[in-house]
Formats: sequence, C-alpha cells, structure tokens
Amino acid sequence: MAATGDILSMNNLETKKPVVSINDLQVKFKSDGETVIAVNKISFNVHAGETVCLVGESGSGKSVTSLSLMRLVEFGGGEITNGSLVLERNNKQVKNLVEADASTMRSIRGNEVGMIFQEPMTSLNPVFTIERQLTDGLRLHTNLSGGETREKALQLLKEVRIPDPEKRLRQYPHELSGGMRQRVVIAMAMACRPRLLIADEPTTALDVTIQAEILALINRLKHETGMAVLFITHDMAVVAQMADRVVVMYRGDMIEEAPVEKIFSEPKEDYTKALLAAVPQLGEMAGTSEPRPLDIPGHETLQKNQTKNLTARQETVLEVQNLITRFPVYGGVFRRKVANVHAVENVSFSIKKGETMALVGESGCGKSTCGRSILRLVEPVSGQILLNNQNILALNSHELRKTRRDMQMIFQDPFASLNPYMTLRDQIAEPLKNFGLVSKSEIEDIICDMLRKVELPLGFLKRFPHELSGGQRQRVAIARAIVVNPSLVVADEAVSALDVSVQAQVLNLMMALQDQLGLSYLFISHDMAVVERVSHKVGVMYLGRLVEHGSRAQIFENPQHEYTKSLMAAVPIADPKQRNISGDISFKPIPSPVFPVDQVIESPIYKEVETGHWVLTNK
Amino acid sequence: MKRNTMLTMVFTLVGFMVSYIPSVSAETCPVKGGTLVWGHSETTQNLYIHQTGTISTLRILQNIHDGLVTADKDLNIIPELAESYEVSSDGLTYTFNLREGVKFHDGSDLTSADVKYSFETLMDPDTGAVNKPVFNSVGSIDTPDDYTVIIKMDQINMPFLGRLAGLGAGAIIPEGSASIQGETPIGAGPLKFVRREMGNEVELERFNDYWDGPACIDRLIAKEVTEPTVRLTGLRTGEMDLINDIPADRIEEIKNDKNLKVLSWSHGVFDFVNLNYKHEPFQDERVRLAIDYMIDKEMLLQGALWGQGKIAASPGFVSSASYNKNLNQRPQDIAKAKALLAEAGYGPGDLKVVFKATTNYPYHVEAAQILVEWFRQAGVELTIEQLTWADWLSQVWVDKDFQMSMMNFNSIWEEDFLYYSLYNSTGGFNYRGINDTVIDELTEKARVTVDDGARADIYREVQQRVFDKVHDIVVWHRNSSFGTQKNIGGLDTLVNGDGATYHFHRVWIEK
Amino acid sequence: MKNLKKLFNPKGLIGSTLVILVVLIAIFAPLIIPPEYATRMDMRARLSPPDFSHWLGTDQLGRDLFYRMMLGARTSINIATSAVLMSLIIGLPLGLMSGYFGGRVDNVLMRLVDTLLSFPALLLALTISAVLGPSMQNTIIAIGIAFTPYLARLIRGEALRVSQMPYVEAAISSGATHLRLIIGHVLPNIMPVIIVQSTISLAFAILAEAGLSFLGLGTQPPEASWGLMIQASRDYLDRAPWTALVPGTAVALTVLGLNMFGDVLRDVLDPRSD
Amino acid sequence: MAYIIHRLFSMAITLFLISIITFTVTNILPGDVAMMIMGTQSNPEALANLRENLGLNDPLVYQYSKWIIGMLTGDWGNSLLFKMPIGPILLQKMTASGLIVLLSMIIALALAVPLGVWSAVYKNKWQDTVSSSASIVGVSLPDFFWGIMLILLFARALGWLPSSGFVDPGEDFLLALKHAFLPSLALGLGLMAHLTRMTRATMTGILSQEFIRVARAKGLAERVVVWQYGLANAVGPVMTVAGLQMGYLFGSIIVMESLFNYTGMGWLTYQALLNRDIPLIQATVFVIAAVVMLINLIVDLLYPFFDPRIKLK
Repeated sequence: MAATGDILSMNNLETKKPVVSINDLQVKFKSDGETVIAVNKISFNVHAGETVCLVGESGSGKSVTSLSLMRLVEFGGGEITNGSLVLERNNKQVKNLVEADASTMRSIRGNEVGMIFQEPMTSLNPVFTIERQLTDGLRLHTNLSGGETREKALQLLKEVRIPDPEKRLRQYPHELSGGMRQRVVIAMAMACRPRLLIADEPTTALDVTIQAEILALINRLKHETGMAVLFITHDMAVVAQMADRVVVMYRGDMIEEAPVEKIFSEPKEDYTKALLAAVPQLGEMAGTSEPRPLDIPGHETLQKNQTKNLTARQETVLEVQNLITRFPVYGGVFRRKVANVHAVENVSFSIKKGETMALVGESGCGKSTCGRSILRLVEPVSGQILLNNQNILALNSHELRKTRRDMQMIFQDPFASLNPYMTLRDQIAEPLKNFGLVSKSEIEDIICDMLRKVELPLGFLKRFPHELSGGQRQRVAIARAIVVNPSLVVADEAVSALDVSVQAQVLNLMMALQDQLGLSYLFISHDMAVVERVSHKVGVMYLGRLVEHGSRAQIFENPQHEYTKSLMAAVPIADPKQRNISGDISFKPIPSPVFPVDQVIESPIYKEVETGHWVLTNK
Repeated sequence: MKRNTMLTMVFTLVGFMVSYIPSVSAETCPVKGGTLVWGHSETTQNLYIHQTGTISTLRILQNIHDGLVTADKDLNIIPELAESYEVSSDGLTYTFNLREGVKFHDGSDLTSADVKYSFETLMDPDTGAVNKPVFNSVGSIDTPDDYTVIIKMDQINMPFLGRLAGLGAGAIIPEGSASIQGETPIGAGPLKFVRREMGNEVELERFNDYWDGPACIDRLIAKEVTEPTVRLTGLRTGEMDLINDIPADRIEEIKNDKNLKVLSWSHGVFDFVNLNYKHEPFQDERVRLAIDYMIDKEMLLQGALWGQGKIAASPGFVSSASYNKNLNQRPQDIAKAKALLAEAGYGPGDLKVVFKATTNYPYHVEAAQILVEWFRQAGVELTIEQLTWADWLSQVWVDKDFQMSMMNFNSIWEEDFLYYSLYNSTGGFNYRGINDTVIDELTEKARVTVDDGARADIYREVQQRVFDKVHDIVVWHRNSSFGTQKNIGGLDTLVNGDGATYHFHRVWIEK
Repeated sequence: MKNLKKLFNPKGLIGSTLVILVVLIAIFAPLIIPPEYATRMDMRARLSPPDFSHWLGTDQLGRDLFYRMMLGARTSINIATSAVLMSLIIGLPLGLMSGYFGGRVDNVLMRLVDTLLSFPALLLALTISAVLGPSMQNTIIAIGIAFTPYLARLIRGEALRVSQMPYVEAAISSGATHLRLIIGHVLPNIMPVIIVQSTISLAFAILAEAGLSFLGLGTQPPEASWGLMIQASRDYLDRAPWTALVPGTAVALTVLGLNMFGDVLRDVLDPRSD
Repeated sequence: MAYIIHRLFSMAITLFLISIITFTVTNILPGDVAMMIMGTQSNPEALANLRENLGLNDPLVYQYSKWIIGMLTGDWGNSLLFKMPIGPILLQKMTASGLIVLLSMIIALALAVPLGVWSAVYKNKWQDTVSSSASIVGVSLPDFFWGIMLILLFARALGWLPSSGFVDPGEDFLLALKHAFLPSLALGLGLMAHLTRMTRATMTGILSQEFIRVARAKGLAERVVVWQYGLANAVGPVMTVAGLQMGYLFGSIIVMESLFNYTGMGWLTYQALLNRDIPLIQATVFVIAAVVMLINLIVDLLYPFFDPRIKLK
C-alpha cells in the first residue's frame, strides 16, 4: 500500500508547485570571532505528499538546513547569509521566509510548518502536563475555546495512536515511555495540520521496534493529510524505507539529489557510494557462515583465512553458566532493600577461541550488564564464569587484577573511555606497566607496533584524546585493549557512536585483528545488521534473559522465539525495494525488570531446536 | 550609742545629711512630662541588682532602686531610704531609721522586713551577689520595729557604710521579690520598670509615689546602641534626646553644634598599664621604672582618647579627701629607660613582652599600638594579643596569665575597696600579684582606723608607695560624656558621685 | 592547550592581571617598603584625607593607608592561601576516599560533612577562633576547618562521578591498582575542579578573614591586614570614609580578580571545551 | 510518605550530631562562665558557689544529657548573661533575623532571576556582559562592605532610612521594614550576585534544551518560551541553591547585624560568644544549624511541586 502511495505522489510532482523551495541557501555561524560556513549552496524542493530525506553524517549540515527552514537556526547563533526559503502558505501565497519578520514566522511555526526533533526524552517540557503542551500551540494558532482545544488535543492523541489518551493529557512527560513521548511530539507538530513536517532524526534515539512504529506513524500521517515531509537522518536503512527523494549532504555541501531507488541502485557520487557500501544490510549475509568485512571503496577488502580460523576455534575461551546480576532498589523509612532490578537473569553461553559471540537486544535488556559482569566490573549475584578454565568469580581482588590481563573491554563512548589527561602513548602503555609485562625498553616498540596495527600514524603518540576524532579514539581504545594479548575482548556497543563510514572501518579493523591475533569477542550491540555482519554466534537478550542463542545463520535465517522475530521484523532494511515499514505497527512494550525481593524466579528451560540453536520456552 | 559620739566619727557625713534633704526637695521640675530617649552605649544584662556586676546594667537599675544610704557628688555618705543612721562608738553597731511612707513600685510600703530580706538574700551564697563581701563582717540584722534596722558587726569594718552607698549594695527590694528581679526588677526608686526588649531597649516610667517627689519625665527609653557612630547619628537626627559616651574624636564636633550640648566629666574612670609580677623581668623595679619612662602619658591620651581625659598618677577620685595631689607622672625619657634596662641586664632586643588588650575597650588596643612604637625605640619588642572581654577576664583576671595589660576601673571611689582590693597582696583585684608588705600593713590599718583624717593620710601614703615602686602605671582619668539636645535640662543632677551611674530623677525636657 | 587563549579575553586579562598584581604586592611590598611604614604613626595627621604626602590618606592613628594596604596584602593573602591549603590537605583525601570507595565509610563521612554544612561557615569559623583564641595561625585553622566540609563534599562528588567514567573502568581492566586509579586517573581528572574551586575558595577565605577581623577575632594589631583595617575604620565611617574604602576596595579587587580568574580557569582547564 | 518519614528520621540523626558538635565545641570554649556572670566585682568564694550552682562541675556526659533532655522538653534553660529563659529570647531574635533573612532573599531573588534570565537569553552579548560583570563584582564585595556603603549613602548622605536598630514588626510593621531594609539590602546584594550567576547558568542550560526549540517550533512567542517554558524549569534548581544559601545568610547576619546594630540571632550569637554565655551559645548555634537544615529539607520536600519528575521515594 505504501509503495503505491509513493508512486501516486511522484506522478503529481511536475504539475504542482512545491510546498517549500530552498534556493542557494548559505548559513554561517559565528563563534569566538571566527565565522564558519555551516551549509552552502543548498537547493531543493519538497512537494506536497512527498518525503524528501536529507541524509548525511554528523557535521554535514543537514540539521542546520532544517532549522533554517523554521528560522530557528538564529537562536543557535547562526545567520542565513544567502539564498531564499520559499514557502507556499495556507492562503496559497508564496513567502520567502528569509525575509519574514518575527511575528510572521511565529504564525508559520507550528501552524503551517511542524517539526519533530531527535530526542523524545528532552523535547517535551518536563514540568508541564501533556495537555498544556499540546494545547498552547492550538490556542495560539486557532481561535478555539478552552474546551475545544482540549477536545482537539484528545483527538490528536488518538490520531497518533496513544493508548488511554484522556489519562495522558493529565500526565507529565516523564510518566510516558520514549515511544509515547515521540508520538506526543508528533501530535504537537501535527496539531494545526501543517503543510510541511520537518522530522529531524526522529528515531535515532529510539529502540528499533519503537523506531518502526514511529516511522510507520509518520508515513500514515503523510498519506492521510497529504503534507510534505522533510526527513533528516544519518541512517541509510531509514532512508530506504521512508524517502521518495533523497538529498545527500557532506560537510555543508549538497552532494547529490535523486529519487530513492536511483540513489540506491546507481549512486553517482563517490561519497554516496561509500556511504552505501558502509551500511550493512540485514539479510545480506544469508548463506554464509563467517563474518565478512564491509566494502569500503579505496580500501582493499581483507580476505579471511577461513581454514585457519576453523582449526583455531576449538578450545573454549569463555564459559558463562547461570550468571545472575541484580541491583538492589532501596526504599522505605530505613532505606532497606525493597526490590531488585533483575539485570541479568540466569544467562549461560560459551565462546571459543577466535570466535565472535554477539549479544543483541533493546535498551535495558541487560546485555551491557552481562558483559560488565563477566569482567567483574559489576559484581554478579551468582553463577560461574570460566575464562580459560579459571573461575573468575572465585578470585580475590589481587588475583582478579592479574587475571584482567586476559579480558579487556572496548566501551561505547570513545570520548569517555579515554582519560582526557593522558597522552595516547601513556594510555596504551598503561596496561603494560600495570601488569608489569615487559621491560621499559620494549614498551616503545610494542606501542609503535600497536599503533601500526590499529592503523594510526606514529605521530599521534604525544597527542591527547581531545585532539582525535571519534573513530581515531576508538582505535586507541582497541589498541589499549589488545596490547596485553587478551583472550577475550568485550566490545560494548563499540561502534554505535560512530558515523557509518567510520563504523565500517572500525568493524573491519576489529575483524582483521581477530584474524591476526585469534581474539575472541563478546560483541554487544543493538544493531541487528551490524551483528549479522560480524558475528559467529548470536544471543538475543530480553528482560535480562537470553531468549535465543545459536549460530549467526540459525538466528538470522531461522528465528524461533517470538521476540527475536519481532525484532527482525522491525529492523529497517537498507533497500528501497524491500519496504517493511508500513501501516500501523505496534509492538508489545517491554515490561519492568524490577521485582520484589522475595520474587521467585523460575529457572529458564531451553529447547534445542537444531544443533547449537537454543530457544527459551518458559517465561 | 550616744549621738554625739557618732557626730565626731562621721562628722562630715552628718553635716551633709542635713543639707541634702531640703536641697533636693526644694528643687522642682521646670517642665514636667515627656519621653526621654537615651542612646545607651551598652547592653543591659541580668536585671537583678544584687547579681549584676556590670555598670551598664546598674545605670538603669540605679533609677529603679534606692539604697539605704548613698553618696553625694563629693562622695560624702548621706542617707537615702534611711532617714538617719547611727554608728556606735566601737564601730560595731549600725542603726538605721527608715523613712516612713516610702512605697515600692508594687504599691507596698517599705519596712524594716524588706531591708532585712534584701540584705539576707544578698548575703546568701546561693544568690551569688557581687556585693556579698561588703557584708563579710555582718553578724546579725535585727528589726525591732517596722522602721528600725540594727546591723551588728562581728568585727570592726570602717568601710562598711561607704561600700553600702556604692554600686547598689544597699539597694532595698520588696520582701520575697528576689526570684522576679532578674527579669522584672521592682524597687523604691524614682522610675518604674516597664519592659525590656533584650538587646534593644529598656523602658522605664515615672513612679508617681516616689518618696522624694515624682520624676520630671513621664518615661525613659534607653535604646541600647553599642555602635558609637550610630548613637551619634541618632542624636544628630533628633531620634535620641541624649547619648552617653560620645566617641572621643567627635566631642569637639558636638560642642560646636549649635543644636546640641555636651556634658563631660573626668572623675570616675581611671586607666592603668599593668605589669604582671609573675613575669620574671617585671619583678625588677628598674624594669618597671624603665617601662614607665617609655610612656609619654599626654601623647598616649591624645592618641588613644583624642585628649579626652586628664593625665594622673593616682587612681583615686580627685574629689575625695584621700587623693594624693603631690604625685606627678614621670615624663617620657627613652634614654633613661634604655639605661635602666641595661642596668637590669636587658640590652636592646633582649626583652620581649606580650600585651593582652581587650577589644571591650578599643582605645586600649589603640594605646597598645602606640606603646609598640615607643617600646621599639627603647629596644623592647611588644606584641599585642587582642582578647574578647570573656577571654581577658579568664586569662588576665582569673588565671593571671599575662605579661602586660591595661585596664580601667570605674566608680570605685570607696578607698578601702579601691586600694585594698587593688594593692593588698590578698586583694580581690590584685591580679598583678603585687606583694608589698608596706602596702599590706597600711591597707589593713586603714580598715580599723576610725578617724577620717588619719585614714585619708594612710591612703595618700599608699598612693605614694604604688607610684614609687611602679606597682602600676596609672596613666589618666578618662573623660566621660553625654551629648544632649539643647532642650534637656537638669543635667547637673544626672551623673552620680561615682561618675559612672546616672540618675534621671531631676532631668527634664523643655517643650 | 588551545584553550590558553581564553586567558587573554577581557575577563581573563582583568582577572589574571589583578591576581598577579596582588601576588606581586604580597611578595614584594614587604621587601621594598620598610615594615615599620605600616605602623608609623603621626598624631598630627590623624584621619587625614588622601593628599600628596599620604596618597590614600591616614587612619585614626595617623598611619599611612597606602603603606598599610600594600603591607597588609601579604597578611591577607597568607591567611587565605594557608587556610585553603589546609582545607585541601584535610578535604582532598577525605573527599577522594569517600567518593572513590563509597560504601559505609562514605556514608559516615558524608553524614558528618552534611552535619557540618548545617553550620554556617562564618559561624563555624567564629566559634573555632573563639575556642582557639585570636592569632593569625588560629585564624588560618578556623577558616581552614570551616571550609573543609565544602571542599570535601565537592571533591567527593567529583571523585564519585569520575570513578564511574568508562576510562576508569578501562583502567581497572588494564590492571590498575587502587592507588594507581586514584593517583593516575581520578585525581588528574578532578584537578581542574579542585583548582577552580581553590581559586574561588581563596576569594571566600579573603572575605572570611576580613569578616573575622571585622568582628575582632582575626589578625592582631598593629599588624596590617585588610580586614583589620576595615574593622578599625568602623568608628570613623562618616568622618573619614576612605579608611574603609581603601582596604574595602583592596579586598574587593582581589576577590574580583580571583573570581574572574577562577571563571576563566574553569574554561581553560576543561579539555572538552574546544 | 515513607520518604518523608525517612528524611525526618535522617534529620533526627543529623540534629543529634549537630547537638553533639555544638555541645562539645562550646564546652572546650575557654573562659569562665561564672567569671563572666560576676564580672570584675567578683570574689573566689562566690565564684566557686556559682560554678557549683550552674552544674559546671558535673561530668560532661551528665551535662550533655541534661542539656539535650532540656532542649527536647522545651526547657532551654536561662541565659547567664541576660538572666532570662532562652526560649522566648530565641523566638524574638529569630523573628527579627527571619525578617531580614526573608527580606534579603526576596530582594536577591527579585533581582537575580530577571537578571540571570536576561543574561542567559542574551548570552555573550552586551546585556550579558553588563549583568555578568555586575554579579561578579557583587560576589566579590564583602557584604559588610556593602553594608558600610549603604549606611554612608542612604543613612548618612541621603538620610532616607535609619542606619541601625531593630523594631518589632508586631508593633509597627512599616517602621520594622524600614529598619530591616538596609541590612537586608546589603545581604541581598551579595546573595543576588550569586543567584544571578546561578540562574544564568541554569537558564543557559535550559534554553539550549530541545523542548525550548520545540516550543519555538510551535510558534510560541519568545516571551512565553523564556518566561514560561524556560523559567518553570529553573525554579527547582534556583530554589535549591537559594535554600543552600540560607547557611551563608545565617553566617552573614552575624557581621551584618553587628554592623547595623540590628539585634537578631546574629547579634545574639555574637554576644553569647563574646560573653561565653554557654547555654545561650549552645542554643543559638544549635537553632541556627537546625533552621538551616530544616529550610533545606523543606526545599527538598517542595521540589516535586517545581519538578514533577522528582518523586519522593
């Protein structure tokens, strides 16, 4: 149904005037006396009933473009220095927004142009009720009475399919889940039936199932109202699902503009090609058993020596049995423990040498806690962790410190995981010194070798973390982790914070290092497509439990558990021909993992559906 | 006891007694009524007159209470609530005949029972009365009738009557009122206590049944304003009718103000520099003498008090008969001081002295700073330690832990109280540890010397001895002052003979 | 660091100039000006307004306010610096341990600190200096103790925040001992906050010294200190306002300099800010 | 509810600690209470008697329990200095100080909030520079220096307001306000500077948040965006800081009341300290600490009204 709708609107393109027409836009920012050109020479149109996706990596200027359209860029210190932004108004008159005065802009904002932002957690005012925030725009732009605005607000909430709309009106934002909040934001943007909806990365901060719901909602609203949609995103998969036309931006410049199929099938510009190549597509690994590096134009694809790995992957490096980690919740008069957050609940799996085991799941499912429990960065309640047949949980603090050499970690945020006051040299040398592994004279050689391994120039040694880009930092973090030759590396969302092109490079590096050094990875990620690309084995976590685990092929090609299936269904595919986001999608919300202290937890019962493919059968 | 014996004993006193009564009674108020706002320099504390030891509180209480006897301007002892009294020839029995028809503020009549009650509670150790030592030799108090009180002494104590006349020692309170005196004092004085807002102000009103005729003013409000400049502003703006203790540097200014007038007097307060005998160098008379020579008293008076005072070598009241007029302060002579120090074995820089000054008297701190300069010239290193009043009392007064200090005393005009306490080796105020057998003998002798002239001679001798031996370095008698609006009259009656307490009975406000 | 250029914006320039000036005066004034100039009296020129012979006028004992102000700088700076150092020496280890190790020790320490925080700092300093008696050394102790809970609380919070940073976890994984973690990772990362807070505490300490001296419990005369000078000026406010304005301005400019310097330092020392 | 009880329980522990600290510190104060009572006109015998009567010779633990039981049962003892029951004195002085503390807080907030918001809205523009410079100067001036300046200006030069004294608001409220105004203003100006900086920082943070952009994207006027959407979020943090500044205020009144001859808690505490009126020192210090703690507790408990996200658990 969605596909036909898109074709219909495409047909009308030539005959209708665009809702908004951007011509030769240039925006400058001033800071500390320096002027920076944020975007330059941007020109494109958006027509009614059409979704134009503005895609680019961080710093490409896509958000600045959208903010300019609302003239909100000025509040952030920006200035439109050239070009025009021509909007066809409700009264069919055409207005160049660059020349509009403040009051005209106020009558346009929220009325003729609506906008949705990235962070549903922060885009609602935490101290006002939902009703107030929904109605104040209505009161401003319409002359409805108090009762009528309330009715209208209720109707809007129904339109965005929020359950219990009457109750929600009285609630405050923090009482709503992230998905619901984003629905409220959409309802606010839609309140006055805008001609143009600007959605600035509206799903980036959301879990994949909720992302699917929101994307479907935006699509439905577009079809129902025939508004124009300007959709800003960095995610090519989302582009493939949403766009009619695509505008690719890079460092403030417009690189390429084309209909969505054309962008994916025959991209003209190198940058677009690279961008597409760097995006792993869910399902593209069907039929293969080994991870495969991503293709990066200009970089030769690393060849994997499959036989070597197969022989290497015999001995078990890590064996996790019945791992339970809970966090106490205190309350009452005497601050006693009143409940537990069951973060990791009876999880068992094993990793062999040279193998990548991936843990996937949505936020709050316990995958990170599981990884940190294994390294004893948080203390598990019970269970057994055998690393090279040594029981980690039985070690005293002194032995644990010695054993940490064998298990290293790469963290999600490369900004936070490097000590800002240490040079790269010291950061990489630290584990060597702490474990007393090598003599002082050897250290320099080893560090230089490491730097070569993670493909950083030697000149970086004296630099501090803030002088590096995100990708470079993550390379340093990798170097620090592998310099002590660990058997196990836990990579906790190690590439999530990176732009796709950088993400591809870092993933390739990790795979190459695995080949060279025979590393075992516990790869923790929320990104199904990335997991499919890099892992040998996959475990799916839900509410602290491992609901399904097995080889990559078993999980991705033959998912058995309900949750795994719904997760797969929600992942957008980076191919406009395979649109899976349409109609109204609604997933079951994840229940709370907080249980009373005396709660009896049933032991999990797994069924082996095929060799090495286990599925949880009880709740 | 025969009347004429008494007359020979206390001749001068009786003479004044006779002349006193008509003079006051004859005086009337030129103008009656009005509220007098007094900017009082200090905060009142415990209002129970027998417990309170501070002059600041006495200044208020002296208007609420009358005593059995009192002292006139020239420090002669005259009857007050007693119409007359007799002292037996052996000096052991005192008979007081009370005035009839005297009323307390609560309306009750003053009788001998009240006197007995007042003195007996005062003597009770549990009261913690400051004037208890006054009654040390009292054996019994008898009240043969409502208007006669007979006090029998165990041993002769000539200062008794004088002490009874000073510092509220002889104040009479109604029988049974001790427990309420601390908060709501009741007496037989010219003004009646109305209220006190602690730390802020005290309000008194005229007591219409006062035995010596009602006061001229309706009401006295004593605002407690410790900040001198603030008091001054209050006077200038007319917010206050009179203020005591004008900052020394501002007196000339007030004098020149045509809307204001200044009342100032130099009896009542003397300041002296103290040297502790427990500090070894000061046991050497030459060192003490050297220090005396280092000080330019006139300059010090100028520096610390802007010249508001009179330099003097004796602590006695100039108005008293026992004052030694022959003493002259030593002039400043640094060279001589140096020579004396050298003689005592202290070369330049050898002597280091700590001076403990209390912030309660800021001018002591100023004086100390000036001394530092002179001492330096004489090769002595003087350092100052500022102490709060509480710390000064405990360190200097009680523990005698000091080398050098400065203090002032006020209102001590009774000679035994003054010289015995300060200079007898067992004296209560002898915190310097002075131990001079000559002075001990003289002060003991004075206590039992019945003849006034002979006693005065003894005390003059004491003053001479203190000066010669440099037991203390008395520097000056400090001026006290009042600044008032032009329309305030009767100021000549305001200040009591002790120079430190005030009597608002005959002060009036011109409309 | 690139950030250093922030030192040269107007605020940074004014702040650092003032601080350097005061420090220079504190160090060199007593070397250049004979110390007795601060106590030399002239009874013929008491409370004389600023003129050619006395640039900033004289006080009630005819002492030259310019010299007193210059020579008083060292006293004030000395007390403030020593007091802040003292509170650092006590507060830093307490706060670090409490924030880093957490648990029972943290609970007990922070309960105590919270209790102490209920006492206004000036009241605490006043009471302590009443207990110890007045002297320069005791003033330092009083201010030092009064400031300690504030510093300990701040450092504890920072240490807690930093100990939860991924780079500390990374260092744990790298086999770092507690000592190495505290000295090598936690401490350097809370150092900027400590430096900035110390600068601002210095400003507060100068104010506190002035306040204590104002109440007669600080520096002892005839020693020149700014607080003492202000205290002495109280009785002559309307007659000779310069006696208050001279030391008051000196305090204000120093504190102003320290505050501005602290503000700029906060920006300069933050590695994330460029 | 359990949270409130928990907080009260924890407050009781803190109060207990406060009482122990207060008691210990006051007991090591040098100086002799008995001596203070009697003044220079005292004698050893009377002193010894008085010490015994005052219970100064009892063991400390006994003295402490006697004191704390007295405090809890409302028998706060008598001031040695004023020979009056402490309870009523404290009540009166607390009212006096409460007036200037409250007034100075009102002055500070009334000036600081608009200035801070203004500063944040015009961040890095000249308006910000003016307001930031004013506040940094304000923070830097000792508050008694403010006091001196205000006395010189308003009381001496202009003669508009009284420079000293305290008037009971129950008697003449307007006059009481007049007397309280200058000390409050002096305190308020220093505090204002601090709160302006704080408001500016908070508002800067809030104004850069997404919901502000959302509000603008709805077409709301800047006035509404800043003064309703923005400020509503700043109330909590500003109130918290204002609460924490209570401690600073109760410290500053010691100097300020002494300067303005305003006889409130600060004056009383200072007098008690100077005169070693131990029962009074204990009571004033204890009460000030307790009041400071209580105010902060109240701010904490009120927080959910300013910010619905905070639940008292």
